[in-house]
Amino acid sequence: MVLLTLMAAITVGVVRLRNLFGVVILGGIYSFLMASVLIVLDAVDVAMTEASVGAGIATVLMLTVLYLTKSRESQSPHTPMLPLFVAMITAGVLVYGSEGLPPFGAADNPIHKRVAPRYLEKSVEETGVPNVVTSVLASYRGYDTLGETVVVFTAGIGVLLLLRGRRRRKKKEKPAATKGEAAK
Amino acid sequence: MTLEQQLPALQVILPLFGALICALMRRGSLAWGIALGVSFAMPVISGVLLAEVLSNGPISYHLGGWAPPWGIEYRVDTLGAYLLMLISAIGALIMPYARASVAREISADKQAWFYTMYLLCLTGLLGIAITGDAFNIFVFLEVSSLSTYVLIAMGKDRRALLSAYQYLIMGTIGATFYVIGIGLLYSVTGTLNLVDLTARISEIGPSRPVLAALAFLEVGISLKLALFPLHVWLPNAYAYAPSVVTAFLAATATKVAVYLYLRFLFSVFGVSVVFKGLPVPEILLALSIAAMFGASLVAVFQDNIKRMLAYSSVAQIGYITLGIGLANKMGLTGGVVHLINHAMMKGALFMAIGAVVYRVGSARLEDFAGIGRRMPLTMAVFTLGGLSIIGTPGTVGFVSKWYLAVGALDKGWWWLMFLLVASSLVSVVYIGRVVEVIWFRPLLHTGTTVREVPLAMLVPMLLLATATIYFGIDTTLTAGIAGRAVDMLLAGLS
Amino acid sequence: MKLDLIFRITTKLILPFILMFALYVQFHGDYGPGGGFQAGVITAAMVILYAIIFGLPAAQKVVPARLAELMIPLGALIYASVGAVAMLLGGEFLNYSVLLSDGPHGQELGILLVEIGVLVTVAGTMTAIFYSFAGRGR
Amino acid sequence: MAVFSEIVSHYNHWITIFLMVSGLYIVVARGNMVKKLVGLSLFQTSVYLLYLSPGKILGGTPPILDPNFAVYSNPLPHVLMLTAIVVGVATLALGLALVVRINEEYGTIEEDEIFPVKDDE
Repeated sequence: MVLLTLMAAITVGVVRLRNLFGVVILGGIYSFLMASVLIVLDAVDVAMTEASVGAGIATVLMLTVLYLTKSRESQSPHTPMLPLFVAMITAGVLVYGSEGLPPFGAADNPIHKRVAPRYLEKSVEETGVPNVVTSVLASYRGYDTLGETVVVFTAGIGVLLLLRGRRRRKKKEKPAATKGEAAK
Repeated sequence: MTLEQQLPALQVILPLFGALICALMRRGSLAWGIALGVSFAMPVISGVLLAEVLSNGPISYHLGGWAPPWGIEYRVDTLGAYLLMLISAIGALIMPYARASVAREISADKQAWFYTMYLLCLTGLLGIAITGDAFNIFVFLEVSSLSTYVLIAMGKDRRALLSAYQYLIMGTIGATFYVIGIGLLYSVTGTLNLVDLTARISEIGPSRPVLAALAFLEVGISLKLALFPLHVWLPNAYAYAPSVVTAFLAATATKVAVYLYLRFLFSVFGVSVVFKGLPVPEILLALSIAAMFGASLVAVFQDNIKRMLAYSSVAQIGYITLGIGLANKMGLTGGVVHLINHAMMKGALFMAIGAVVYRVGSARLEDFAGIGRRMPLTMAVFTLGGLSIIGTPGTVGFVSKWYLAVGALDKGWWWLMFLLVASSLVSVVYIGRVVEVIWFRPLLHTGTTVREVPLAMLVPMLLLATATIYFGIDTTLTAGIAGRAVDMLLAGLS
Repeated sequence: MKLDLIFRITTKLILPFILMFALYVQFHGDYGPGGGFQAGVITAAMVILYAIIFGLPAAQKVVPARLAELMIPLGALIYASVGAVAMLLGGEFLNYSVLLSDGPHGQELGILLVEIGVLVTVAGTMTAIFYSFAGRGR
Repeated sequence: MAVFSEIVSHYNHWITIFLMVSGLYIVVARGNMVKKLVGLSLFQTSVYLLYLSPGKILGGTPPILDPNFAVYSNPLPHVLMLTAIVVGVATLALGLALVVRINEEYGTIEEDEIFPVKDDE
């Protein structure tokens, strides 16, 4: 609960802060807090991934991009009426929907009754893997994971495709200068 | 298992392998060869699947050998097979056309990866149409979306980057809304398989989480669908993307979103939940009519023809959602048949524009002056496609509008029929403006380079144009299958 | 400068441990938390750390950009090929049970192979993405 | 215990909703492209809580089978969210690449400064 409150506080910080550098760092802290919450929720695999991706890779990439661009956000001249309206509607629907959700933590919620028991009961017998998350990930829903790998592949090739081109010729002319500078 | 039983998996796996191998290629022409081979294999597979489904009912394929709802299921039914056929046919027609156009618009060192992205997009779209698992839809939605962002950003104009960014933001919001909707459904039902979900939701009935999930899914998919007023990303994206990409996306991407819409509204939530007691049809009708008029009127004032056609697409999507909103046999058939009809005519139109861009290097109206004299066949294709957009009898556009009009009359809504005619009149204005310029203005570009495009580009266009006429007269194939798909969708309403 | 030296030596000391940790996460994923994706990210993080401390050219000498680019499709190809082999052996796509005569062992083998595929793609992608951002210069 | 879990369940939902909505708000309201992407990942991250909170069983352990434990939390949401994280970071990387290119072409990453720029072919 403390963690959740801290996360909410950080979100407020992200909304208010105009220094993008600070925003990105707050984002990293947010990810770590999220990872801790996830451990409390028993999702250790997800927590590990969130810590390494959200607080690690994503933050590094963001900082690199800020280095390439600029680190202050300018004051927006719009009044935020429309966005507020959109946000309020979304919140309304969510509150409306979440009222009818099953209670937190009870073992007899439908979510635990329908599909999941089979994984927990049969994982070792059918796949020989005691970490059920791994067996579901790689075998029962292995096709989703293939899709996920393809998403990563798409993003990888996509980024390379976008950041290639005109600059590359420049790099060839004086490779040492551009590369060295960026690595600082 | 026999080869025939493996076909549902092959439908998606083949383009995926194609994409992976293309990524290892250095030379664009080699990658194009692979893409061409894969694209030609696709309609064969989906043709067999369609025939199978029509004669023997839905096909189910258990990925990884795990039975649903534990594993992921591929499920091909009439609607799905119909859509697979549409996507793969368009894909096969575009590939021969792509080579010359891509060579002109994309620099040589990027071509191999361009085809990788194209095949990934194809994989994603086919994957959405075939899968029977709600979360798997999200994964493939992202495969197709991410590759689409990259494809759009490949456009020459620097505004292509901006439109890709805009689409990325909107598309991701849409996808996240979709995930939220699925999450809500999952927490009350405990399953992700679409068939299983359908059964569970009809047990639970319209409880609050289910209704909230419906709202999230609908808004999320509407973003992808470019349903008015969530269409703002579409005109820019289509206008600045490379010509091949525009033609492919215009013909397929929004159609897949419509498919999802149909799937969730009619199958998963069930007609009884959605169309009885909720204002869903009213909202859809109002938005559709707004799209038909609003977007058409904006189209009239565009000087970039690609952009004009993009606005026209938003209007045409309005016709499709109008059919969904009518939710009776004739209206819905009109909407579903318009999926394929619109794909044919927009494909032909954007390919014709791409051909002009290939020769002239611009899609601005003034550059089209008198071009009909130099590129008579291409412009004939454009004119035919335009006539079809207007809904001239004898073209596919007429067929769709006929069904929609009858659907409106079945409900006793005379005014809606008048609105249909009136919106067609608006499209007469914007199509007419271009047709006047290309045939009756004096030639602007007098250089000798402006002539008919290579045969490989011309033939696919002519085929599509012929199809718009053929299926405008003989509707047994398109409307017949659409009718059967609609029977399946409406099964719960009576 | 002195701080710099400390950084460099610490990094050198720490790198083998990061690699070992990545491998542990990769292969211990069956019994504890972890798997191909996490291990891939950790491996990429190692390269990124090296690049930050020693400079991009030095990192690219150890892990050439071309290698990273090659790894991107390679991993996914491994994954999809496992599925295709299962198909050739008469099972459904990605049905690992047909890989070996004994079903559960086939599953274990399949899971091992696809996790390696995930590792290769993820490590390659993250490294390549970092290279192309960092190599962009101002 | 009942009262406690009641509070927890609501608190969970409220925070999730708050995070989600503020993420969405940042995306829609802010003109800075990097900040929009930060907002987008906040928005995506908050979805994890939506999936994982219902998956938790009070008194359960992580779903790694062991003869010493009997009650495990639901593994399926974990798998789904792993996929979602991957998709999120992939989208983020692509978005950042676009931002870098836009910055090079236009010299700014503020939407308000870009949209007035008219460039007709």
